[in-house]
Amino acid sequence: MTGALQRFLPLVVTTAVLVVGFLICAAQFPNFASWRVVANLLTDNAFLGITAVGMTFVILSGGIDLSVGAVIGFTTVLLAVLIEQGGWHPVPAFAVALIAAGGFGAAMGGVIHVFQMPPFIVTLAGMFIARGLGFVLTTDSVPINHPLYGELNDMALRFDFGLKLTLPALLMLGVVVAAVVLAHWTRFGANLYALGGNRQSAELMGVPVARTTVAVYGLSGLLAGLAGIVFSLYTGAGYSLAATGVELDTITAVVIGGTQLTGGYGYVVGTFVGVLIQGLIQTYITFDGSLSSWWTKIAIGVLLFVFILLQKGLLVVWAGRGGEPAEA
Amino acid sequence: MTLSAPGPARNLPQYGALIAVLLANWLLFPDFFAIRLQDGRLFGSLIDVLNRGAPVALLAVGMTMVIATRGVDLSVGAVMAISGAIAATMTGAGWSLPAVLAASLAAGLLCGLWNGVLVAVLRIQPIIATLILMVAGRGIAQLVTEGQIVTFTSPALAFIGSGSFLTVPMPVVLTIVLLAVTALLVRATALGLMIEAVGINRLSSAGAGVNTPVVLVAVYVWCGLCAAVAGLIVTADIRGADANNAGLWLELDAILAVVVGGTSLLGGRFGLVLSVVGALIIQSMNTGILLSGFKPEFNLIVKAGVLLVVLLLQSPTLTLFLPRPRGARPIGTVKPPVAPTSGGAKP
Amino acid sequence: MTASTAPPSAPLLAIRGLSKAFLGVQALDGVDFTLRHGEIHALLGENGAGKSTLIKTLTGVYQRDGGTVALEGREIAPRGVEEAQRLHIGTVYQEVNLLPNLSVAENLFLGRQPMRWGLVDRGAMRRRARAVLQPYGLSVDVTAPLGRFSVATQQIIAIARAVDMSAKVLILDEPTASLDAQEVAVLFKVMRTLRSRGIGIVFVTHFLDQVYEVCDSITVLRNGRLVGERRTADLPRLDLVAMMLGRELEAAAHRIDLGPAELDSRPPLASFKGFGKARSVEPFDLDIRPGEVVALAGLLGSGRTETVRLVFGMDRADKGEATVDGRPARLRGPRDAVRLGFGFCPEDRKKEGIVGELSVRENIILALQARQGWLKPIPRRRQEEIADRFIRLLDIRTPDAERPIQLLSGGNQQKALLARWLATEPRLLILDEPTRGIDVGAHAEIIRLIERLCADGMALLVVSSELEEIVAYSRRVVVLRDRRHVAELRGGEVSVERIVAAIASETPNPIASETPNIEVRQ
Amino acid sequence: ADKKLVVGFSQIGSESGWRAAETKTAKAEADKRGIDLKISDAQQKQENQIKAVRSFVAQGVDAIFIAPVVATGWDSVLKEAKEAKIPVVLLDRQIETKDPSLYMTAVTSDTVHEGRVAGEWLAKQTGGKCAVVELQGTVGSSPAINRKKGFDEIVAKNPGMKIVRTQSGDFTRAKGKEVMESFIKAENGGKGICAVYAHNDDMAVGAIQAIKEAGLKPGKDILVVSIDGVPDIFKAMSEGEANATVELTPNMAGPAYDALIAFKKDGKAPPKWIQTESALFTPDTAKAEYERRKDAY
Ligand SMILES: Nc1ncnc2c1ncn2[C@@H]1O[C@H](COP(=O)(O)OP(=O)(O)OP(=O)(O)O)[C@@H](O)[C@H]1O
Ligand SMILES: Nc1ncnc2c1ncn2[C@@H]1O[C@H](COP(=O)(O)OP(=O)(O)OP(=O)(O)O)[C@@H](O)[C@H]1O
Ligand SMILES: [Mg+2]
Ligand SMILES: [Mg+2]
Repeated sequence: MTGALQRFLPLVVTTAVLVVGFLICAAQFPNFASWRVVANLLTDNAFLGITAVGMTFVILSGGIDLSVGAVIGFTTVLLAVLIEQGGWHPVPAFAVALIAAGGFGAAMGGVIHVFQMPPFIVTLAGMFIARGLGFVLTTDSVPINHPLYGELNDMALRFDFGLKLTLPALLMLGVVVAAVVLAHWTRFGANLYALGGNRQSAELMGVPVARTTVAVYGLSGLLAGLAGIVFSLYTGAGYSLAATGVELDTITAVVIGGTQLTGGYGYVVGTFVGVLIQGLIQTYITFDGSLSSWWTKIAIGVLLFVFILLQKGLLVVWAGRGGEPAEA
Repeated sequence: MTLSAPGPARNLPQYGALIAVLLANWLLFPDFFAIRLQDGRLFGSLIDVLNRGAPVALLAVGMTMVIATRGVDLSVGAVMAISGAIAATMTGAGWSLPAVLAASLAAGLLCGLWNGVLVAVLRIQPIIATLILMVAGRGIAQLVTEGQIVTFTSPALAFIGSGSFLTVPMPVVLTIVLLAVTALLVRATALGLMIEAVGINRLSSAGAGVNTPVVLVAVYVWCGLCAAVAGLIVTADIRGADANNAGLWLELDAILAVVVGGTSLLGGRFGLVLSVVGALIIQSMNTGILLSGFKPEFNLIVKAGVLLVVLLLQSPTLTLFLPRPRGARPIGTVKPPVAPTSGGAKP
Repeated sequence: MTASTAPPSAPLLAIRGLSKAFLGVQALDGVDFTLRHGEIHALLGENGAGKSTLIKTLTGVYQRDGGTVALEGREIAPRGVEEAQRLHIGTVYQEVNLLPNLSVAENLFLGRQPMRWGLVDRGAMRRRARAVLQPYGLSVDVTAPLGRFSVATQQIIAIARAVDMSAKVLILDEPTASLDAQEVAVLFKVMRTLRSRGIGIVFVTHFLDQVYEVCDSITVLRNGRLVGERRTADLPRLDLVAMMLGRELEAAAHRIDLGPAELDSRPPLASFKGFGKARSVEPFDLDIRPGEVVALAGLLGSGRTETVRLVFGMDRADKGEATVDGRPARLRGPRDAVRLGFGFCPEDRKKEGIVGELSVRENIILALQARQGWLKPIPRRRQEEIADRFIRLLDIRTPDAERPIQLLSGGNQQKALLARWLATEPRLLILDEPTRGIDVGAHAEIIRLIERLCADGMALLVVSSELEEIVAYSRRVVVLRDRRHVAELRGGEVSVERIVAAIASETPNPIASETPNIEVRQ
Repeated sequence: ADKKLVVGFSQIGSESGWRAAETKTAKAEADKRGIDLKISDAQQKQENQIKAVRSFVAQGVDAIFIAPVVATGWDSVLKEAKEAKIPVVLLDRQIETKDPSLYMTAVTSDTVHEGRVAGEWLAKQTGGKCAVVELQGTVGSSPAINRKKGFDEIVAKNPGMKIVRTQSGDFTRAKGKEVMESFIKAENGGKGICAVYAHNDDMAVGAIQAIKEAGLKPGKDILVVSIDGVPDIFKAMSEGEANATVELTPNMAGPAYDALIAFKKDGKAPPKWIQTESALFTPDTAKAEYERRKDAY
């Protein structure tokens, strides 16, 4: 097997799993194999996908960011408060939200680097703070009625064959493409992989560790902020409890997408596929519609397990033997 | 780092933080240290801290060893729910206490075994391996209770939650016992060394002949057991199994306790007692918030603020500025400064 | 033959009074060091003398406690590697510090990728990577992840990277530790070319031959202090050794001379028949008898490491069978091997050998404890006895046995690993590049120790790139080529020339093409 | 049409016994009417609910029921349902929208009103003089906000009534108990507390245990009033340990099906709000109510 194919094997496998999963669903339910379902997958998971891209960068660099869900929630509240209570126009509000979210992430990165504290803990505290700030702004859920929201929501790219890509979906696709470029065609991207591969070696090779750490958490915050904007478009409201638990969903998506939590190995595109796989699981369960709350949870767990096994199994079959990098 | 600094000095940040938080509570609420006897059982805010802190402390005991092997167990909250659901349902169906306890604990062990096999044999990354049970486990618990809060009236089971032994509340007693057993198990045998070795370098350990799969499975099994005991306590405490909420998000508290206690998330050296101290720090903070009368909207911010301060005090960077006994173990960094940060971090 | 550029008045690099202390150790104590333009300068000293610390302090990995550094007369104080690189100082640190997850090309150009239109020009990067590696005769797939290549290849890549970056100063900390003679020759050619361009090179090694082959001057450190600086030409070998050790080297060990007949008459301790593994090593036969030293010789990537990993069960053989003491033996993992009384010091000590944060004591008793099982802990007192005994026996330089092993110097870590296995009193000890990074004094001691143990009946299986070393103590040499056991030399046949001949036959260009292997070692 | 009606129901989750009962009743009532009910459990997340609704639209169901986890943020997804001509019924909670035509009807109780009923009962019981401790629901959740709002209205009208402490008990028994323990300690061993008002019964049950363990008598030393009407609170009332609860019926789907069937048959649009009763229950009827309910849950 050639080197290139081998390196992209996890990616190929994950994509194969997605396609097989979709075919199984389509065989089982009428109406499943439709452009509408495909469009829904993209639109409904847009905020998740955008967040997951940021998370991929953080995880590639060997860290983790548990604050993203809370940052999304905070962003929606901030937007609602600025637009509805402060009478702002959405565009400057978006800018402020992005700056706040990015700054928040960068600050966490700074703390992680300067005080050499584990990212898990710093971002957990970040999660408390972001949720807490949301509560302090308002505990109510605030509808956003600005006309621009309506217009943005109606914006969509329609294709003749029936596919309709909404603004959130387009944003996500754009972010994924930009992220691929960032990861593989910039020095920043290389530094990220280096940091995740081995922090000490990276430092000895002259990678600017401080700058990269701050930047990657800043980027994750920024993308969480963008996801917050998408979320507020998607729901047309601000709510401090919005997007709880999204951090775990994104981490799951990143890992299903073939990225190693230990850092250094993985692809943004894989994460995108991982997000779609998760969305597919949910759509499947909804189409089925017969599962009680508990069977839903069990089914999600089992399907997750099956996907992971499938991935491992395919890797073993195709690579001859565990094609993953050795864990150490 | 683990230079042979005298024990207490090394643990200064943790004990110091605990004392500071307790003192802060006392300032907020002058009766904080008041203790009296109520129905043959110690009663007072300080006792509440111990009593309410017990489940997280128990989780932290198991979690410490999992984290020492460079893993993490997100499923402990769900395992608590499962063990509680089984206990309440079986008690309701008229089973005897020993049978109920045996079944609940066995469920915990089984969950741990599942996690351990996924991590050690199938080599799935611990976060994801245990995430599976975190999601599905709560479903299983709800399946047992059929979504209801299953209540029971058996005083025998309730005793575990609200009874007392020599005036000490049972949850506290159980925590102390389990902590002692665990400490004995790892420190009186070579298990502790092997756990640390596996956590620091799995390849090297395997190469030295350490049975890494067995060590890994063992810590997850033990963690499952600890979670099951914690689940019994919370179920017994409210005399009912609340499958949806029992132990919800407690895995994060447990991880936090372990980290506050100074065990690195990257595995290696661990301190069981310190993790329990970590759990107590967190609980004192929670109790303090409740006693303070702040609006609940501020709970999270206060908690995050206090946490950051506690952790910052242990940061290796700050220790450069603060006088500190030699060899004090900084939390957070993981590796001793073989290649200390260059760049701005230096004074 | 030295500098063609006009020598400026100031030396290229002038270090004065450099000091650095770690917790409880004064690693550098007022050291002076001068590097001139167009000079190859050896930095020598025992394990733990402070060589690596000097280099790391110089390049800003560690912040110095005192002293000054001047580059071409201008004071510098780099606060990090990045800054040192900007000052045109390129360094290969002692442990290969590259990133296994990045491709070869990315490793070579990390932080200085060729750019086009604001983006990394990956095509140009690949082309330039091939060009950079070309002088070393290494034509690898530069897009393959670095981790797939053997330590030796990685080391060459690290050297190529540093060379490509150092317009003024090149620092090499034990770059030759796992290279074989041919590769060393290539490296020296490159170093000489650089020297002729006026670049100054700092060269750390424990191989004195190499010092005399390429170095112009020598600086010796002992216990963090400067012992002295000499011109190579003015310093006879014995004096150099005395400078390093602070004493005379005891008479060289002389090899045990058990007659082949005597040894061959012993029943084999372990024997392997048709042992092999697909895509790793072709099936081979190998008998190891008590008291003998069997060496594996071959070029980089010839399959020596794979062979010994199979023997120890680190990789699982899929063909053939193993017999120990005449009985079929199961070798499904290192645990089986340890139970059979095998021990194994791996090639990559950082990744597969040491348990970094554990103390020296714990590292030493780890294998013994693992063999006894977790239920029977070795009492603390006994652990300390064992640790202290080996610290003394192998002269491991550490303030005390409780120091985390990762804080020891590279050579001392290697000795502690050896101690780990010696503590189990193994019947068969497998050493992959055992003397890598070990200083001359310790080297001699280790060889003496090994011979004593062999005399007591221990068998030894050694992989080494040092043919002299192999010849010095082994009576049987298995030669590998292209992952196949191709020849076996015994008794009187063992000589450097014969080994080289066996390696070289039919091999047109030995290191020309190392293809990455699909397999990943777990 | 003879074809079986297909209804998609986006349920919040099963965070409480009440919620599980609502789901159970919805299924039972659907079976009674021969309706094919597809339930999607959102695990307490709005985004999952929105996804479910969009899936239902893609699937082409005949009607969509939503038990909205939060009041805002439904406009755009409801617009999609409307474009697909699928009628939407809201269950048990209202939403905030500028365009009421987005849904057909809402079957809910009035959560602000529930708080009022509880407050009024307490004011009457104590002659308008009472130091109340409040166990709030999850911070930011709409029942918590509204039940607080309704209760606060009554407190404001009674100068003798005061909320001395208020904290979140997250709607759970365990937290209810923990918070109550600290309230008792903070208020002079519970002597300063006249009543506890809990935003749901589960927290009240937890609080009752805390009161007992502090050596006080719940229902006497400290009055207990809460909302929901789950079986356990009736049991507590029959044992004299709780004083009042405001019922929130779990049968929200039944009236919704009826409205839907009527609409499908002759296009008759139901009223915009089908309000369920918020009846107050006290210990006198507790025993009978407990027997009546214990199987519905
Ligand atoms: N990061 C560190 N922390 C504490 N002590 C250290 C550290 N690095 C090195 N030392 C100590 O400093 C001394 C010098 O070590 P150094 O690595 O410089 O030796 P060396 O001359 O390079 O030896 P070798 O030939 O074995 O590589 C040793 O005693 C070592 O234990
Ligand atoms: N970690 C690894 N993963 C995959 N393949 C490897 C790894 N290390 C080495 N190889 C490959 O295995 C083959 C045999 O290498 P091996 O290390 O056994 O050779 P060797 O004779 O010991 O040489 P060396 O001097 O490099 O150790 C080489 O082609 C090498 O590229
Ligand atoms: Mg060195
Ligand atoms: Mg080798």
